Amino acid sequence: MTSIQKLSNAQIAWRAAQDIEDGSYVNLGIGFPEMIAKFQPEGRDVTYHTENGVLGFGKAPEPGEEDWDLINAGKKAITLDPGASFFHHADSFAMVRGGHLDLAVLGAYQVAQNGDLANWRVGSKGVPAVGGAMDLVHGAKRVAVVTDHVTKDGKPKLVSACTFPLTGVACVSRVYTSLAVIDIVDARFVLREKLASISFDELEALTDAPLFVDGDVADLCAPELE
Amino acid sequence: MTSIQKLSNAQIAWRAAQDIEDGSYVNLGIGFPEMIAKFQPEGRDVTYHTENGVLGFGKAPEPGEEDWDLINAGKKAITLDPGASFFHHADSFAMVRGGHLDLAVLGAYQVAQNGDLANWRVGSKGVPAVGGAMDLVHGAKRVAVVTDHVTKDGKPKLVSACTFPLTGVACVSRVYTSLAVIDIVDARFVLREKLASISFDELEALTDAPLFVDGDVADLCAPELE
Amino acid sequence: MDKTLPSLENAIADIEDGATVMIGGFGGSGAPVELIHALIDRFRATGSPARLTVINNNAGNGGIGIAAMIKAGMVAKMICSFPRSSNAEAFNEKYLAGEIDLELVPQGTLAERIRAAGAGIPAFFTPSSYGTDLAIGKPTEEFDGKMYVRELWLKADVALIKGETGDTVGNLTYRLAGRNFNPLMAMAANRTIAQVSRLVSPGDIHPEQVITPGIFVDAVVEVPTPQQEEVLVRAGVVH
Amino acid sequence: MDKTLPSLENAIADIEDGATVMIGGFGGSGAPVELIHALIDRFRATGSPARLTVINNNAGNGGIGIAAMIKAGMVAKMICSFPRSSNAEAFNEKYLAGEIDLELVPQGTLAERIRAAGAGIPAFFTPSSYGTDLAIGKPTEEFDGKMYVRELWLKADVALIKGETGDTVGNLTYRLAGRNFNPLMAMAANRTIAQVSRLVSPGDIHPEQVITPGIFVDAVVEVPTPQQEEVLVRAGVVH
Repeated sequence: MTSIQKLSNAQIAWRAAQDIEDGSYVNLGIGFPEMIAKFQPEGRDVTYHTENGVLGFGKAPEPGEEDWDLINAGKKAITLDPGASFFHHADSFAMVRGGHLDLAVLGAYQVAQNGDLANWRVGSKGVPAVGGAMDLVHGAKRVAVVTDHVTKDGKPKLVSACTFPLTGVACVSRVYTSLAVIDIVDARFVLREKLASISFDELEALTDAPLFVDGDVADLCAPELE
Repeated sequence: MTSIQKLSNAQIAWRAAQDIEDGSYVNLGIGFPEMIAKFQPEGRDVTYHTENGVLGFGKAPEPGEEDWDLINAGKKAITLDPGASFFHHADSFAMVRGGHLDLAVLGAYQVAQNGDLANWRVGSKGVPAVGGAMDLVHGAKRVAVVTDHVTKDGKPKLVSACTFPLTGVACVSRVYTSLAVIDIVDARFVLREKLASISFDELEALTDAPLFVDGDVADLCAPELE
Repeated sequence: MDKTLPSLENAIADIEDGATVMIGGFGGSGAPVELIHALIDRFRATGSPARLTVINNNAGNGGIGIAAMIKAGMVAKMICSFPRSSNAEAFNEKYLAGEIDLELVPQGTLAERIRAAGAGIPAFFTPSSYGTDLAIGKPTEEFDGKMYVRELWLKADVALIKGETGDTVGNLTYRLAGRNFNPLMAMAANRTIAQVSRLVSPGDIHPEQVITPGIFVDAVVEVPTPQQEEVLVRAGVVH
Repeated sequence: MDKTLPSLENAIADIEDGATVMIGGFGGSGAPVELIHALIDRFRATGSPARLTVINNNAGNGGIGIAAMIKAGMVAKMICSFPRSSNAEAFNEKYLAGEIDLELVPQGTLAERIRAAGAGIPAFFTPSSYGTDLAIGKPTEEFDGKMYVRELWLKADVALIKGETGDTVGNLTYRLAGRNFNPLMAMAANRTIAQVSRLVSPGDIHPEQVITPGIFVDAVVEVPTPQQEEVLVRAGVVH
């Protein structure tokens, strides 16, 4: 790994993928989180769930091979792995709310130190759309977030309290950012890993809430990815 | 039809069967009500539902031909008609509570003039068992009862208020008895048909609540049945 | 009990002004495009049915299906979870102009409210939306140390759904992920109208493989080679 | 993610004293007889698991299955809708002697409470039992002019279920009316153990024909020629 200023989205997704456990059932949110599946480590058997009623889907089909009745929640064409199943929307969200998923990974506009998540709208303008996000933050055994550490104009996305409309209350347990891996424990941000190239003070300056340390802080590493 | 003192159970079932409409979905309670299917009039297309997850079952199999994985709620072996389907218990009771059945016919210990039904236990002794009765009395578009008009020791089963534990409140709309056909309208027993051999006063004396007449009272007729 | 109808026009003829209409599908998969277009054609010819409330996960895409209904001006309100799509201009324009109402419902809550209506369950508690703007005004309660929001059933006058194989008594199967909301909506509407790609006789669908039992379906119309909504959108088709 | 286990003994080995155990089946159809008997054998050999709460529609019949569990003295409480059968002496004797507890639940409410547990719904309203002895102490409320009773979810530590075909990742189908409570219990227990009559590879069950998706199943044991409970009862078999 070369010295970098911050991780790319692909690198954040790669890092999140390293924590997906063998044998787990996982839902990856629409957009950025979907990228995590590409980096699933070799030898791990992971079953992916999508809200629109598919369990056990695989890679995207080759261009031209799409069957548009076979899509994921992001309306992207998918393929099936052996052992896949179809079910209706109520059964699909029974899986979500009923505690049957091991992990859900979502994107974020803001994550608060108590685990509150804001990821569905940034204000009261425009057309609101929520999809399955408010369901996914409840029920999955672990809810993680992948996000840039700051907004495009440099404002912290890890905050003391969310200012954008909430998706869920005290629901996030781990955040993978472009600079760090941070757990949420007892309503505090606990730093687990950070890029070697950034100091603790620099990181905290980019975070709108105190960072705590509990044990070792490892170097956040990810391979070069195109 | 010869003059008789009272209808047999088979004749009560026959009378109830005459009112089952073409194209209807029907649940017949365990025991006596199940007999109604035998008398379904020719040319009517009726689909029978049973609580344990079968729609569209037909006659009992020949003795020796039973498959004990294919039973009705009374644990009797059944066969399937073309167009039958299987589903789990929650879907089965969705059909019941959700207003999808046109008719449910149940037995009774007592029916009150306001439509209250008591049919699951006669006191607090012994082993109680409720099954699906408390669900069936809700949701079906019409709930009817088949019953002898009086108990074995001559006490009225159509009462001003039930003394046995209730199965449901104000749920019965028609009662087929061994002596009469009685509707429940605005919390009153309204006589529709009675055996020609019994007078109105005699019938009312065997009923523990006033009988009302609203329009014609027809003769209750049923063929001789063995 | 033959529930087949001879034509799409026939199937949608009784839908009234002001009706609440559930429409199956998730994005383009499982969307009953032909039933929707028959409804639009009737509206264009007669002015009815107007002022509809439409329940779907989305709010239309491109120039066909629900988007075309909205563009035609026959939709007063959408109840959905995600009124955004690749080409959601039809809804966006009406919404931003204040010409269409929106009830936004989390996707799992939308599914469960529809299922509850079909199952005779008037209300239930869900953790989804607790503490958010979408729970404002709704009762909340704690169970086993966690907070939940009470939601009500969601019924409709009519459901338009798309099955793959259907028999004449209304038993249905679905194609791939085209299942989604279709079986739930079939349970929740006073009148459920299914278009099926293949019409068969009772008994031709194995009883263990029926997904929607016929009791939930009122009318079946065969549409042998149905259009796929996503394919139409990508081709830029406008109805 | 191979969920198959080599033996029935192995599958039921971790069930603890005092556990709540859901057991699939309705009467004799769909009852996982071999799993139940393996559990009884373990109890006879080791004294565990004892003091179980068992959830089933019934309370055993004859001298096998749940009736044999009760007779063996390993059941402290039954939660069921209909503890009566042709030969329900095992339960009746213990109940009338005050040696076993009974929670009687209307059949549809039992099914819905189990489904609610699997679906993350802590409470819901049903019309069933309103105004009866079985609603005493439960909150009631009016919706759209009709009265309803609030019921709570019903969870379990373990579910023992019977599938027809199962693959190694836990996808299941069921035989005829043997489906009944089995798919619901699979959703509602911390650990779901399925005996299947035919074990196949992932992909051998068509994805559209899976009834219980593997996510709900933790362990699969093949029992190639399972006994049918009703047949055993009629033959007077005693375990």
